[in-house]
Amino acid sequence: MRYSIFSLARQALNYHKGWEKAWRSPELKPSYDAVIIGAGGHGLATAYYMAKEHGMTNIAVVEKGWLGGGNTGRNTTIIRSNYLQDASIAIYDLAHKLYADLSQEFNYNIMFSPRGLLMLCQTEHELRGFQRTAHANRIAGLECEMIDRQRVKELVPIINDRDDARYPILGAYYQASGGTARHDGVAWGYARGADQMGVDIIQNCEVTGLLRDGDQIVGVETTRGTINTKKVAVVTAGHTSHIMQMAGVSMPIESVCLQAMVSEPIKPVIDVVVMANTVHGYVSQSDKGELVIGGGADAYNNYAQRGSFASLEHTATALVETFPIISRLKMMRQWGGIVDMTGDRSPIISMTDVKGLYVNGGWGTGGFKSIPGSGFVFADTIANDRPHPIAEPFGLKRFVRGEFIDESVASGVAH
Amino acid sequence: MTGKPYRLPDDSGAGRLLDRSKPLSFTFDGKKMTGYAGDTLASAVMANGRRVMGRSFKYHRPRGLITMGSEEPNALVGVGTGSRREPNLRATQVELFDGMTSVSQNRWPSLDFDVGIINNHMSRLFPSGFYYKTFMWPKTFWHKVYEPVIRNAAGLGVAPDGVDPDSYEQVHVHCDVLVVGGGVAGLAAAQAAAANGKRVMICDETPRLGGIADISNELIDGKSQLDWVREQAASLTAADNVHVMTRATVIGHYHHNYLMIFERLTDHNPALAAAGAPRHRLWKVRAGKVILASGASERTMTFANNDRPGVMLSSAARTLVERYGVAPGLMGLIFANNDDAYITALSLKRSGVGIARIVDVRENPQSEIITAAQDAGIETMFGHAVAGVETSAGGKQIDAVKIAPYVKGRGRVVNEITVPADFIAVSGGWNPVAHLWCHNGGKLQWDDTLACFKPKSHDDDIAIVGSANGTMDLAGCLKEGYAAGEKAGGKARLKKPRVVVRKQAPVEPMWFSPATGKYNEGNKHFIDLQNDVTAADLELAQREGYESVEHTKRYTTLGMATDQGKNSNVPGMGIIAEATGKAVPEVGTTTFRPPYTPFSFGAIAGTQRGKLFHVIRRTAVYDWHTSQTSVMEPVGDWRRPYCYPQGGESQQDAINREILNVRNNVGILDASTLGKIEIKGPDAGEFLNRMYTNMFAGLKTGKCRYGLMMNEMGFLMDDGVTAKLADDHYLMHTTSGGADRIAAWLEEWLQTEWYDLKVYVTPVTEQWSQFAIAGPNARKVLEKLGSDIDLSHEALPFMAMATGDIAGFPVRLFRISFSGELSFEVATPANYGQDLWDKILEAGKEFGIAPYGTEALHVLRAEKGFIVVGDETDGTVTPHDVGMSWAVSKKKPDYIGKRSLEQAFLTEPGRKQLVGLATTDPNEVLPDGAPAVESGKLTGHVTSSYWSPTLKRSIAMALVKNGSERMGEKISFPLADKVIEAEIVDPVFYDKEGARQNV
Amino acid sequence: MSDPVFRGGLAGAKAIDGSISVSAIDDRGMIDLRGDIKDKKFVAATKKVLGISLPAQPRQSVNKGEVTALWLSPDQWLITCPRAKGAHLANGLQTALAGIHSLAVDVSDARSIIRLEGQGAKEVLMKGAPVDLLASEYTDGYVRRLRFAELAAMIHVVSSDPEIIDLYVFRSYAQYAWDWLAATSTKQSRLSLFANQSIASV
Amino acid sequence: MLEIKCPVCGVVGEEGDFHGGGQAHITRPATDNPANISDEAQRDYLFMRHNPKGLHFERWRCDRGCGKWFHAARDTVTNEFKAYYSIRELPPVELMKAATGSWAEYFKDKMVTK
Repeated sequence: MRYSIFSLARQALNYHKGWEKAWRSPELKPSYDAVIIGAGGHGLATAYYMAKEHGMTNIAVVEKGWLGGGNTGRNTTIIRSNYLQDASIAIYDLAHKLYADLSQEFNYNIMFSPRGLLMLCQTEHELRGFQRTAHANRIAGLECEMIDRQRVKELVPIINDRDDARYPILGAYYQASGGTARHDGVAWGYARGADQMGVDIIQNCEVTGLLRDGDQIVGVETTRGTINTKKVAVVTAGHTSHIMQMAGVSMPIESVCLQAMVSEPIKPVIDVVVMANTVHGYVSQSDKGELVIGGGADAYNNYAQRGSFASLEHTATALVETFPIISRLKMMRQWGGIVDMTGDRSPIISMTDVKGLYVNGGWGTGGFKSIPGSGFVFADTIANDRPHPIAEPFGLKRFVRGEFIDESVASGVAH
Repeated sequence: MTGKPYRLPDDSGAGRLLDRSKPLSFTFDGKKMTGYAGDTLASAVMANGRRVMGRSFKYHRPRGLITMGSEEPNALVGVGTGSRREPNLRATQVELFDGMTSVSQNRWPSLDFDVGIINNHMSRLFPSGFYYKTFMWPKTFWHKVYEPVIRNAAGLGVAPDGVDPDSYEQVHVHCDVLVVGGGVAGLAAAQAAAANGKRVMICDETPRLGGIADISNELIDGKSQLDWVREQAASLTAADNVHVMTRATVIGHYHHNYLMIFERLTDHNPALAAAGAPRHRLWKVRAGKVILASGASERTMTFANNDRPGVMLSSAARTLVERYGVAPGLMGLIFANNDDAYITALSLKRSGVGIARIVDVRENPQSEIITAAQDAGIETMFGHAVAGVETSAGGKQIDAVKIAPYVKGRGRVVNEITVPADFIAVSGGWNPVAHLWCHNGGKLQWDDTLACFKPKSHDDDIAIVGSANGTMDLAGCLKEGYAAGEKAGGKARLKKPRVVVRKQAPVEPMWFSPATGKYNEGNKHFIDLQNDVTAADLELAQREGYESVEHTKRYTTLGMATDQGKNSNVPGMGIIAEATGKAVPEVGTTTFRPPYTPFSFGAIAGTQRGKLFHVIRRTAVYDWHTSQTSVMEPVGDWRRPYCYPQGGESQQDAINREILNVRNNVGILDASTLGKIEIKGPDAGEFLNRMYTNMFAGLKTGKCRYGLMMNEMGFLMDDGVTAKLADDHYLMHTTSGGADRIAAWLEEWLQTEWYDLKVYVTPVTEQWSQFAIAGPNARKVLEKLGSDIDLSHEALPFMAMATGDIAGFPVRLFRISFSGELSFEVATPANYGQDLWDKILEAGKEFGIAPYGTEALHVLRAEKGFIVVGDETDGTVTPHDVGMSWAVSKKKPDYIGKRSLEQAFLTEPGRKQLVGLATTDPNEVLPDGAPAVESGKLTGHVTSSYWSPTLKRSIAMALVKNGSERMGEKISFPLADKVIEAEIVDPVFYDKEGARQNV
Repeated sequence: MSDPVFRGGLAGAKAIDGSISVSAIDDRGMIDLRGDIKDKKFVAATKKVLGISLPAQPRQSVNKGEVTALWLSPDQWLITCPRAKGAHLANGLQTALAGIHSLAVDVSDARSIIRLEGQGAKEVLMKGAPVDLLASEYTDGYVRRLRFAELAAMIHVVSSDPEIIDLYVFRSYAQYAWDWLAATSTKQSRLSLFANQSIASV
Repeated sequence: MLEIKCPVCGVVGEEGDFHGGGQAHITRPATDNPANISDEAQRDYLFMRHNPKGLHFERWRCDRGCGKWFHAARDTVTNEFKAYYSIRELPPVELMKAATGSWAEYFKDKMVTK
């Protein structure tokens, strides 16, 4: 059923009784050409592109809970591609470009909003780091620019631009095409798209085992039965180690709690997305009027989806200093998501030593913005059983070779 | 009934909290109004005849208050002006003070006439999730056209202007037992817990203890509950092991019984804030045990247009009358499915408020209180439900209530009657306030009898008592309170009160009252009042497959409003259950995240704002620096002078002057921030061998050596000069930013890996002021100051050190140089630092001494091709990459990072290597980070780039692919507006032989 | 040349007129001492120079005359004495400990000491330190390293009645700690805990 | 915000007073065997981590207290600390037995020596 203002009007006459299900609730079949574990954004995007680009429609996406209920529904919805390293630029730029057309492609409004994103420069060191990134991005063809304090103030009128601030605003790195999208909409859009092409999305189906025959993956055990398949893709952000261990594969990953919070809704005060790396916080205002605030991760392994007040406090304190009006606003809700942190803080999109077992995880704090690109190259990797060129640098073998993709070098963090 | 005064007369007996001798004046939406001391803003506005206090989020429908406290979803207001304005306060919670300025929200141009109401008239086009289905064409219109309109219409209150003038603070407290909630159960728990001397805290969100004791009718020990509460409150506040707090909300329960209490100190009396008292205080409490006595909150019931001003909870109506002497209206109707509403009926009747009748969905309920109501002459109507309301004045005024026989599950209404009334007090049962129970993982379970979720299990040392635990009778609340208190504080010898147990008729859940006409069509049955989520929206979500309760919530925004589902979660799940034919627990369970109620970010920041936001570390000469220059540079947490412009000089001119002065005369630099670590023990040499890439074993006492440190991944992490003080004793210098990190790094290796090594490490950075005196005249300056150290090149050659005395100051003197000039670094205890600095400047005057800042330092070192860790390196760079293979020992069997240096990628040919760059145009200074591009690919970047006044040309260093083998090649750096060409050269630009420093 | 002019880390700090007395102490000598408390030679040598036995128990201090030894760690102590004696005592320790695995460093200038006096001193500290200062162990002579206002700090309870607590912070952080205390010890923000409460409203 | 106890000095303090040091019981191959460490062994040492849901073993430092490192066993789901023990020791035997997944594998042949 196509969505449009006309279909809305038609349905309104009938008190909206004619709407069909956004996706099916199919029964699990005993075998599939491929099984994707995890119906988050990345897993659903992978299924969508496997069906769309590679004609693989006899596939299942199995999900422990409800689709889009993990980190896809818990992030701060920021989209940007202004990374430093070539490998990162490639995948985030692909994602960014795909994002721009998703609403029309899905016939489902994901509310992609390129409202502009700026990363503040608050120390000379940070300024130099972003200058380097700016040059690298320009060479890569991204439209980004360094802007001065005056321009920052114009874009973010509520910013503390005092000279005597502890961390004065020296400028910012601005990506006008960066922005946000509606996180649930992305998951639901991919789900609807994949479902329409015949992909079975099986919710409330927890994976309890991965079956191997020697070096070959042969099936998945779930709470709803065993599935025979020769291809299994693990896309379970936050739980990658746990699932991979079922196939006897260890991962260079630790899972930690990343926190976020929102304020009560207020009338618009900030139109762009602002990231302040020196003081560790980022903020944007949602269409409902809430300030959406992202902060740091706890320093210890945690699967509780509840973080420490300390890391939240650190972020909120930084934002009160950076945006003084926040002081008299109120924090309405906080939450945590479990993210996979790899050794170099860059993701893993990889084949494994087990034939037919593929893994996509370790996105750390960058998962949401990469969903379309990640799904696209991972689908290609699975369909062709070889790494997509954009996925290749993110392979597991980089940890043996020492060929890390270290983005923290760009954020001005001295090692 | 807009415009009619609702204040009950003094002789009605109503209005317990009012002090009618103290009138207060205030404004609401610019209109001057009067209330009394003791009023809330909500009660005062109502007393002035105004029932509409806000507009809803999506449809802009007029709304009045519905609750009595912090869970209020409708009556949200802004209080204060300018930088003291606070949006989104619950009028039901705001204590009135004289001169208060308040405004309603989310309306334009006014509360009574809001153009946003157009949304209500077009609401059939805006079902839940409509925005996912439209606004997609043309492609750019979402961001450029639709979204800006939506954004401007959304949001609630208006943020304050500028910087908050008030202060905030935090306090860390430990206690044995924290009791949350000062109602009857909480007071009993606190009494018992404190009986044996345990440290007990009890706090309540409201300005007073007692919970709803004052609006309850049962007796404790034959006394009114209020009297009993007064006695308990007095005895607890008098006890020296109990801390009693009011206006204090526990907003979160975190790991290991860590709780946050949000205390409001001055909001009720701004004079206190003006006098300097902190506005809010966040208490960070580590409690041994926690007892939750957070009470229960009443549920509304769902009927058509159940959001109209005048529809309120039964408890809110009772509170208005009993505490504030305000009638909810002139003639009311009570709509209930449980006994509690009968207390309201009696209370209202007693105070002279008209009651048309009680409509009870239960078929034939029997209990003492029902009989009492009937005996008082109140008409009751069982087995019926309110089906809707008749309104006027654009929905702002209720004229009559539609009542129909109620049969569960039946879609159509028959035999409807209409009763005139202007308000409805609704009671749909009570939900335990178990939010804090859930914050750290406590589980809930569905209770069929009470029709609510109540606490089940928890991993922490936390108990929950009273109505928060689903125990809805007074005797049970007291019993659980005392029991939990004793469990936490030990057996208590307390006289426990007697309560006559009164039997109640059971509650009968009713999630949905059908309206006249076709089932649910065209009528709005509101579930989430603030977000305008209707029963139809929830059904639509089911129809479209957003079946999981989490999907439903996200699709419809149910429970996402500022009350965070306090009013809507359970009724919403009830509706979903009915719509899908499931039992409520099958639909899903509900959970709650912090905070319990929204609280100020100011309280989270506490004292840490402005100059206390983050520390600035100061060297002993800091005040002198800031008296000379305002150009300070953050280096880690330190602030260091960047340069010292004089008499209108530009920064660049100052830097050039400082550099040339070092090259030609002598300069002085405050290098106190450099990390200094003493390392001593029989294995100290071996330890250094393992920490540094290069060899330290052969170093002689009194000599210094430059060392490189890698992390275990083989990447550079720090560098510095280490001096050997004695056979088993070294002094290590680190980078300024690395001092603490490296000290911890050394300790970590000694404690966790190489604990067999006998080595002690003590950081001494803070002990010393250290100054670099650099330039051809450096020795002359020191000689003039006078020293017992032989300063000659022969006695103290380059890379030697000595201990002694200069100008009467105890010093350590190092012949080390980061500028390439003859250079001494002199260290003296920090408290003498300023005086030594002054004396050096004085003595150096005749030799042309001048201070130089960090930028001159950087240019001086770049001219010499010295790297700065963090500039030339970025965490992916090995010693080989920066041309320092000479400092990487091949002999030592092991040191940190050695093995990783052999990983494939780190040994690959063609890595980026450090080179110097000489731009073809010597006047062209490459920007930092400029990209080297070859055949369209990025093959390197500039790491440092400066104008060298010494060489009168630009110099730069860069990491370039295979750079060290490409000396003499030209390479281009395309910028946004031009291309800069440069020749790859040796990174040492000046005095390659090192002759100048070795004199 | 004249004698070096002494200027402590809080020389420029403005006086605080608050709910308790806050003052800077800068006439103290301090030695950071590391060694093995199980090594009899170490124990004997230090006792000979200092005249006291080093406290072996966590968070204790030992005082005799002008010398106090504060426990920092199982193998680390801070020795305090009048400033004039600091260098002498440090030299004495270094000499006596020759050949014994140890490290004694004069750190008299590395820290600033802020003395808090008067009833409510603990409550002021509680606004910056996440430890249970009301616990009974915080009595005369008690020492604890802790986090105060995000800084590495140490407190020494000089006297519990009357309340006198010395707060040690590293020199470069001293001004920040002082400013923090000025902000949190105002008369308007005085905090009463567990006693001295007015009767709660009902 | 965890509450942590240092087994060295006995102090009980807030998470912020301690420094988390990641997974415990990682053997540094180069210390014992500077030569002949395979690339894979070095990778395992640097990056491969047990990352269990449940009982986990990790390192902490009493950062603002006595400065000493120690070991702790913690449940990563409930965050309950099960034991604190010396930085030089393996966990108590009962906890080694309680370990699951790759930790159980790791402790399999280590329980006898304790």
